[in-house]
Amino acid sequence: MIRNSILILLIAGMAWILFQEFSAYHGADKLNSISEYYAKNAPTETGAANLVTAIVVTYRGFDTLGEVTILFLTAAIIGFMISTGKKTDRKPEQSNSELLETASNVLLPILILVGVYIFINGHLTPGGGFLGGAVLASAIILWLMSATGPKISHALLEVTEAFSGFGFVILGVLGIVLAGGFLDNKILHLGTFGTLLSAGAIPVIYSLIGLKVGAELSKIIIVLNQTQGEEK
Amino acid sequence: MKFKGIFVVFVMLLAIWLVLNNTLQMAPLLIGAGVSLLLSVVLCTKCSVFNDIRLTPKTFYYTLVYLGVFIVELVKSNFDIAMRVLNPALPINPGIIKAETILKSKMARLILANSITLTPGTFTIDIKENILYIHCVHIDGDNTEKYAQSIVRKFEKYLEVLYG
Amino acid sequence: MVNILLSIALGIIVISFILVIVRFMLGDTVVDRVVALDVLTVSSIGLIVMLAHFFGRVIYIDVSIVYGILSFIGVIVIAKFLAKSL
Amino acid sequence: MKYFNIEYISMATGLFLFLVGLWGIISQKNIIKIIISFSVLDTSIHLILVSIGYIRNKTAPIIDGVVSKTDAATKIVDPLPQALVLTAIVIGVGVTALMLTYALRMYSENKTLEINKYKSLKW
Amino acid sequence: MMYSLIIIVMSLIMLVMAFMAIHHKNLQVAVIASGIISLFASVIYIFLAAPDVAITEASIGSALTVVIFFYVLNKIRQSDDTK
Amino acid sequence: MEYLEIIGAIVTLIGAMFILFAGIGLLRMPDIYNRIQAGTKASTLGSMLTLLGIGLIHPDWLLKIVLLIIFILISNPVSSHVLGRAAHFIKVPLSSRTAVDKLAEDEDRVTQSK
Repeated sequence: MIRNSILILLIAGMAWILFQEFSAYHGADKLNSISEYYAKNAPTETGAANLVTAIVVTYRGFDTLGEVTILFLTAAIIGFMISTGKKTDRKPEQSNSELLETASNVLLPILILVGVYIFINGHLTPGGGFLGGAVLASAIILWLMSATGPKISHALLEVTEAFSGFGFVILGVLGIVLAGGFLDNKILHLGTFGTLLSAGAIPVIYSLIGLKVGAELSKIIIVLNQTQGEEK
Repeated sequence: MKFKGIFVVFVMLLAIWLVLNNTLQMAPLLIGAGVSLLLSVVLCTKCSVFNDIRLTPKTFYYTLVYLGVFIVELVKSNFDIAMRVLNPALPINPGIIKAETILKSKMARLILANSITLTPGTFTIDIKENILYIHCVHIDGDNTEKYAQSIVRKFEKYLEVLYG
Repeated sequence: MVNILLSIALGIIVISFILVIVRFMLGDTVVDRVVALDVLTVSSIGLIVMLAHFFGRVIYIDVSIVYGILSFIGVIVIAKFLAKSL
Repeated sequence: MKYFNIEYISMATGLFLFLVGLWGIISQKNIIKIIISFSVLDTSIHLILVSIGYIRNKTAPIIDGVVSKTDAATKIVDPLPQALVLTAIVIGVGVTALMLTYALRMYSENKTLEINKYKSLKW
Repeated sequence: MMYSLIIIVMSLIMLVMAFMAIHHKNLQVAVIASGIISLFASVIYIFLAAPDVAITEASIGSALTVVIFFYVLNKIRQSDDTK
Repeated sequence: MEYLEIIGAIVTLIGAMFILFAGIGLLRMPDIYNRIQAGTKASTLGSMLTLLGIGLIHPDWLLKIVLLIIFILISNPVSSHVLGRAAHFIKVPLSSRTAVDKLAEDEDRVTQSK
């Protein structure tokens, strides 16, 4: 009883603080100075039509690097913590439906293609590397669900992950050497604005991010799928 | 014939890529061709789903006819089910019935089952070899076998020509 | 004229959201709730495309393409979980 | 009626969801429930951040036929919070997966999901 | 005006779903409810002119998180069965 | 052009009506299988009509919208099939008004003959 009333007091205090913040908030009617800088200069400096992509990949590239590192550590820790259990081969109680297998044969290439489209066109349309990686991971889930096609090899996933992470850092350092700074996208020529090859290195960087995020999310899911119930 | 399957998948993926990009410039076309070639070779060397389609001029004609029949069925049965839902008495007589299909190809069975599922009032609940189990909202008449066959026959005769 | 009709359509979709949510809250079994989730996702595809018209931006169509993919994956995983064959 | 605009409504929703998520984290005993509350909290914070970046009657920060390169500064909403939230969502799923793995580990050690019965942390 | 009404309805639904996610006894229902919260949040992001965030939240918050939750619930159930 | 836009708006309105029918059907139907029937099917047709209507209003968006419709046509029936199959497998009860259940009869026969 005492515990509950303390909790309610705590929540009420938090609510009071939040209410103060909310009543003091005034909606802005124009961009603040830093965003205005981005809006005015990002299209010409980076060549990306999607300003969010321009910010994520070039202006705040270090954030993205750290974020990818966090994902990598998460996937590694999950693999480490779960793989201690012994593997048992448990038969699923219901066999797979024939329709699901046929449909996943049809849909799997389309899903992967949509993922690739999303991360290559990250500078023109919404989406980008993170979303493309998530769609690739969904394709892997469908693959696991329907058990069609060739087996997913762990080595391939590891190689993809290592290669894309390494390539990301190399591109960043190339940015320092050849252009203005870390992850500068002007190491490649900026094409005509609004086409696929318009943003210098951004499509390449975003493809690498997409592959890396996809490989890591799929690794988490494969680890959670394969080692069935731990037995001691 | 593996090459036919790969070719069909390649053309399908390239078409989807072009529609998504909504442009015919050189660079997206080349990248799309590369990606779809890679995907079709890697994913479709083993799958046999796309091998059964017959690529003759007759196919296109029958595809159009099939689409027409399907859309008419879709709209008709949708209004039927809407009337049943809105009726205060809820006049339904549900049940799971059994129907046999003569289609052999997996792709054709997928299309058949999807068509049955998409027309409201009937939906494929399970498929075992060539027997379809169909759940109906309203079973017309007493003879369930005949009713089941009539549902399947509607679509089957066109798909038989397309896939054999 | 067009915009008035489309606004009515938008309102109708939101009303159907409420009905589906009532089914979600009443739902006898978990499967009912999964059906409710599926219906919500599919109808929000329609909602998003209408918003694309109202804001006049073609880019929102891409958002709905991703919606179409993901409702499928989620429902299949939950169904296999319920059938104890995940 | 100032508070009837969509940025205020979505911000208030975010704040309410924040309170509900916080209540769930400190009052629930089941560890999976705590993780669910955490993901609700996560969503609420994303909602608040995006609604701070919204500017009335302006459109998405993507340049195409509607918004041209030169008048971008007067027509778009603030892209910066969106970029931050984009990375935060992906980190969120990683953190949720990590917490779930810990929960699984705790479950296989103690055979229960109730946090009251996890004796090894008591002192 | 109309947008505000729609967002109010969706906000109320989100709050109800949040209470359900926290207080419902069945864990599977709670997970699905949190997925619905993410779904409506992503529709609200579209109103707030943030398609990038909406698309990412829809795919990750509403699909991938739910999938990961169900994988974990599955493993918990399996080790329950073997006990 | 004007006529095309109005036709598109009316098609969209019909689609929204179907989504509403899906909601009503989901509430009123007596058991899970009938709810799948009323819910997923009507909402699929509803969102397809909505998409088509918007495509008629903006003809330059039509290609992407047709792609989206084809995608929905392939994926949505499969997901409702898998869901219904799982529901029948875990023996969610059918409503008392059900006339016949051939699938359960056949499965019983298989288990008895083993």
